[in-house]
Amino acid sequence: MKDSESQSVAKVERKTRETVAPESQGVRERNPSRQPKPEPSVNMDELRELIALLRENGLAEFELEREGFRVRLRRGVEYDPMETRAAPAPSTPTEAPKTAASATGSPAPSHPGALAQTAASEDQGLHIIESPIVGTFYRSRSPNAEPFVKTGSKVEHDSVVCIIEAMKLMNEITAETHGEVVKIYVENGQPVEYGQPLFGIKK
Amino acid sequence: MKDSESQSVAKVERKTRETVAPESQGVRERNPSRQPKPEPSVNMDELRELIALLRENGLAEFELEREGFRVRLRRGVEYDPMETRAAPAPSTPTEAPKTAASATGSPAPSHPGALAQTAASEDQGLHIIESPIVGTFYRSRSPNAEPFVKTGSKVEHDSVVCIIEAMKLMNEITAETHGEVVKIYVENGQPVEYGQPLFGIKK
Amino acid sequence: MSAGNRKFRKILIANRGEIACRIIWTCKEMGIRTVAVHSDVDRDSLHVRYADEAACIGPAPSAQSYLNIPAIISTAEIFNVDAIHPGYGFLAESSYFAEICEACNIKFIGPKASVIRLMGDKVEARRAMKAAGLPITPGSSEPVTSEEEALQIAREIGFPVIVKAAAGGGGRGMRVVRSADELGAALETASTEAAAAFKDGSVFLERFIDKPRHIEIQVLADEYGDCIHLGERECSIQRRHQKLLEEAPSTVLSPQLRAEMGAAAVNACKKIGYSSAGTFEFLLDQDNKYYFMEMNTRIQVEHAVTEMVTLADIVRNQIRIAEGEPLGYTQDDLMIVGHAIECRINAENPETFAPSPGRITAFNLPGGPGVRVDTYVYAGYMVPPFYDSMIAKVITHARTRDLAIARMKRALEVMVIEGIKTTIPLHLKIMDDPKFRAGDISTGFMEEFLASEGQRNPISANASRA
Amino acid sequence: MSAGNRKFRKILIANRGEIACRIIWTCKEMGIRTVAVHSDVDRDSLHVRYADEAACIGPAPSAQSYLNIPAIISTAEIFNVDAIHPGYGFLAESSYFAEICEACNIKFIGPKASVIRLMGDKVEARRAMKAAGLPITPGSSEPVTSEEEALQIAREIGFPVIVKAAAGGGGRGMRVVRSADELGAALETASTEAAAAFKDGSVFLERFIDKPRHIEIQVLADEYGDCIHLGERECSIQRRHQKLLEEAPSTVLSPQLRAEMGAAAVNACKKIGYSSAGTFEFLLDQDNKYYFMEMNTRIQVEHAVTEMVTLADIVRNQIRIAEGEPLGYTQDDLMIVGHAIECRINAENPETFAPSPGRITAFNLPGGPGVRVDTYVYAGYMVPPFYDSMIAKVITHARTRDLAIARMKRALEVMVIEGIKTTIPLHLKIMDDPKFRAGDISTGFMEEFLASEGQRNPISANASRA
Repeated sequence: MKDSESQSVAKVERKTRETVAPESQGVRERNPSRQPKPEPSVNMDELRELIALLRENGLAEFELEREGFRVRLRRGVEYDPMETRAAPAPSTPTEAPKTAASATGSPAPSHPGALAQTAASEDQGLHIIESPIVGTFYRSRSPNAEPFVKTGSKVEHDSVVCIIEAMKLMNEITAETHGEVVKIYVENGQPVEYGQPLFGIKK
Repeated sequence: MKDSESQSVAKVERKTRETVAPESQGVRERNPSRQPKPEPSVNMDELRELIALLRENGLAEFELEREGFRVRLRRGVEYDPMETRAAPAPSTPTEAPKTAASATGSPAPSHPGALAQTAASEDQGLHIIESPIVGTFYRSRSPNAEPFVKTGSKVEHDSVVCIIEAMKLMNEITAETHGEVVKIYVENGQPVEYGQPLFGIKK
Repeated sequence: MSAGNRKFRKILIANRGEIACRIIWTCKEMGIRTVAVHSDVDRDSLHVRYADEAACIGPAPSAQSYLNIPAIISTAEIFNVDAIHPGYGFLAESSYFAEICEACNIKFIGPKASVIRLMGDKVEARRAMKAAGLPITPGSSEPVTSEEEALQIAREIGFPVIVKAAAGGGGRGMRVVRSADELGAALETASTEAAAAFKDGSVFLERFIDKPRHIEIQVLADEYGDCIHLGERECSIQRRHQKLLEEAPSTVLSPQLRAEMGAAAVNACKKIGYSSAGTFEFLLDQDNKYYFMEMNTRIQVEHAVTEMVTLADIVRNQIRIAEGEPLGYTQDDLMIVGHAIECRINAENPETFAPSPGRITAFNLPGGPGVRVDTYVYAGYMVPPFYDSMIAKVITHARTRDLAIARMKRALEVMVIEGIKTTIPLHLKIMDDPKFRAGDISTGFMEEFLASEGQRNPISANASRA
Repeated sequence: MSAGNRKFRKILIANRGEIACRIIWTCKEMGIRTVAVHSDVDRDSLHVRYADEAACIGPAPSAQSYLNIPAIISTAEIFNVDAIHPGYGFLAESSYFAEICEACNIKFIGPKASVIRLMGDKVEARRAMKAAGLPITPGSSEPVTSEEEALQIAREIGFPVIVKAAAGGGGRGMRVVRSADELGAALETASTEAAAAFKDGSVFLERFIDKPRHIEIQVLADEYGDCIHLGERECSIQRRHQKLLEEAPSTVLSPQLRAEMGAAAVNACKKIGYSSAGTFEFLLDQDNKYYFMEMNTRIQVEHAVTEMVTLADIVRNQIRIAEGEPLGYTQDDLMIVGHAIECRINAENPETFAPSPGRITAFNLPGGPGVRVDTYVYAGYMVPPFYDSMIAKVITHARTRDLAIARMKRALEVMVIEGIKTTIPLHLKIMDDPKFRAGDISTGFMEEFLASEGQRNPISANASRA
């Protein structure tokens, strides 16, 4: 593929945090209706009732299994500390091999083990546009062109905010919300991973 | 030594503790109401009852499994970080080799891994006389003699309350407090370990 | 590096779980940097921590992360890796993925794409292996097209026969047929299952061998036509065609039979131009006749038992071979010392086999002589519900099989995993089973074992009885 | 059981920590029930959980618990055990304790009390071993009684000499003397230190060997006069006479020298009526001449490296021998495969070596091929401040020393212990040290290593410089 395709522009489906994607957000997401699989045997009214029960009683989690049928509910409320904070993977004891710069000249970030730089806590309340794919982040259509957006730019749902290159495909990313760009988390030309915050939008 | 010394009486230094040893409660002592058995179907009323039980009893988590039916509840509020921080030794997954009676005919207690039977929580506030040594507990000076003390007996500092035999030495244990014997935790002739509660004294 | 000038500086591991950790461990020993890819629920996974670099490539479902070829290739290009190790499962036997790697000038650590494709089609593989001189079970060499054709073939090879999906694996699309009147219904269900599972409803027929052993031969082949075998693994302890426990060596293989089966596998490798590590799976009938079943063109879960008895590092050899190094061993270098057993510890209810994901609240591993544990979990880890339930492999090694069993038993007794259910209690029972201890096992072992345990196990019974 | 009718049903382990767990593991493999004793701070220790039965025998200080002979014997009698395994440290080399066990008809798993007593007195041991034909360093065969006598002896054997406590060990009561005018002061300090540490101020003189290697020979002897050796261990990496890291085999022992030292040790065992596992410690000078230093009449911390390269279970052999079984091996059965390294992981600051007790908040062990970890700690465990700081042993095994080093490095890199400080970073640095990698080591290695690390290490410097 390195040599095969010329640059083309594609549009990639993207999910933002506003419109919760039930499965894609993983364990740390907070949607209570995340897990139940709408199998024929599930009675939706019953489920609704279960959830109500959960909320009324301040339950965090509920699991039910029955002959191949299993329900598990977890309430979100707030960023659940037990999920990731309480027990992160133990950090490795030796930093040396991690911080050593790659000899390959790759654009690997200096703090590997996680490509993403996370949005700081002061950015809470902002709408975050996340990267829908792994790739390289570009703020403009070509090296000499103007950036699609800058801090202070107003964006609409269909405004292109950046391009993410993956396998030589240039994927236009649209805002899918409206508001003002107040944060840009990624440098031009930097690699980004799935779910990495790109822009902070103030509505 | 088994054959060497005749029985003699010695006095052993002893430490007592005013308050009940909380750590002696052990991992397995969780809540007795943990495993009720409702019907193998989802019955909302029953579920409601379960949850009420959970709340009333301050349970954090509840799990029930029975013939392909499984329920698990967890109360929200607090995830106890102490659960992992103050983790006791993990209990061994196989109970079989532990509960099997010893083939040796030894006087080993039926629940090995811990000789001591612990003082229940209702005994809090009592002064506990603990065993100062490992040995065999005797309530009287000889098989036919009267016990040194019974429930209801009044004791003074220098009252002998029992004998602990170790290596053929008969060690007299004195109360070293005064009050009324309200609990006797150990059966006559039973082995005891260091620190094991022997008597509960009400002052 | 002697040949090829292909020494790797950096490898991407397109996998997760224990095998991703396993590959990273060897890369570290070889001084090769590693790149982990992971789904967003796997951020706290140890393979992410152990790797020098890592990227989140998608959400939890495998199709959007660990099977997401564009995301993996993108990551490989961004991090400028020299090679990709696919582990097992996921993309390990995808000839398409191997082809894309080749097209992108990224070395796929495994055999050539064309060889993967050949061995991935069961009918084609049987044909090729028959041509290469391996004994195969009598049966149709082409997918059957009608019930009439099937009936004729079944009469030729003799009942009982087994109907198998051409694209299959894992027991799906398989039915044993004991008489002509069962055949029509079996063909239909097998084909339907195969179509649902593999998007290919083709099925073929084979003679059904009663109570066979599953014996497999591990091979190592370089890119210059050199090949050796590392002896066999006994993998008969299976439930629903999923291996639970493996051993090396097998109690029933004489040195002569080992040499014969090994030579047959090595010869077949040379015929098809195989390179990298690979496994030939055979059925061994009760007369010790062996029949080729299929070839796995990747590292296997159970490779560790072979490593224990040979002191070889199979992953290291995979990487060395992919670097273009010659094999460097001859068959005479093979030394098999003692006996090794592996138990797969799954996050499952040990009685119902229902998955048991969740948070591990207490975790303790066995140590001491002759014990190896490959795992990616730890105290506090949340076992996600999205992937394979295997969370650890416990391997014991000792001078004799009896000692290896005693060692496994004590290792499992002192192993602590709390917060989720695991198959440890099941393995403990197997260790005490008189038939297992006597080495009297076959692929029917677990069914009998579970029946005698008073377990209902309808799906397994269904799969192998009718 | 062939001989003695002494098969054990139940063993009490008079120890704690990893060695107590290690012994329980083997007992479980042998089908022997176990009784743990523990102090009251060790209630949550794994050896308590793993044992079939357990008793708290006293408060935290060792003198009142793990050294409390009446409490241990009481427990043994209450639980009706057949034998006591003392592990290492604590009562392992107490001839008094061995005698009491004998008097109580409880088998002490170790050599006879009289042999322990003989080898426990350094002057007596030297005399006995000299008589048994072992080369010893030139020196006084009796404690020196005056400075004049010491000076005369020193002139005979030639400076530099070393002053050593007769009852000593662990570097206390030791002084190197390079000239006559230093002798008086050295005698006085050494004697004072010895009196304080061992309640015995006797000291003797020996020729000081510059930059020797510490090489030890593992032996196994039964009660019928049969004895073999299991090759050597290289234990030169020490700080303040405490071993940090051990290997097997040594890079400098030729097969001839191994056979010669082994035969000398076996011969000495036979002369003194030794039974059980034991270790002969030698100094090896730069001309590969060896001198007997002392014998350890017990299992050693570093026994695991020998187990890795020989596939022997030394604890099992200790128990078998104590059961009255004949050895069952001849010297020809010895097979040394590959190379093994052990790193002792201590709960210590890796720079200052200050103890670092406390709660372990995260814990992860390395797995994969050729890695063994013996430990008694776990995530959530509180390392108590009362006992030895060693919390784990990491042992790696591979075909070559280079691979064993690479494997150790990656094992330590993926090993996670949080909440306390450990010596893992120190070992990682040693693994990268060019001299270590070249096998260019001596008992002076750590001093130079720490000096080049810019560490001040006054006590160690003091002990070996004068």
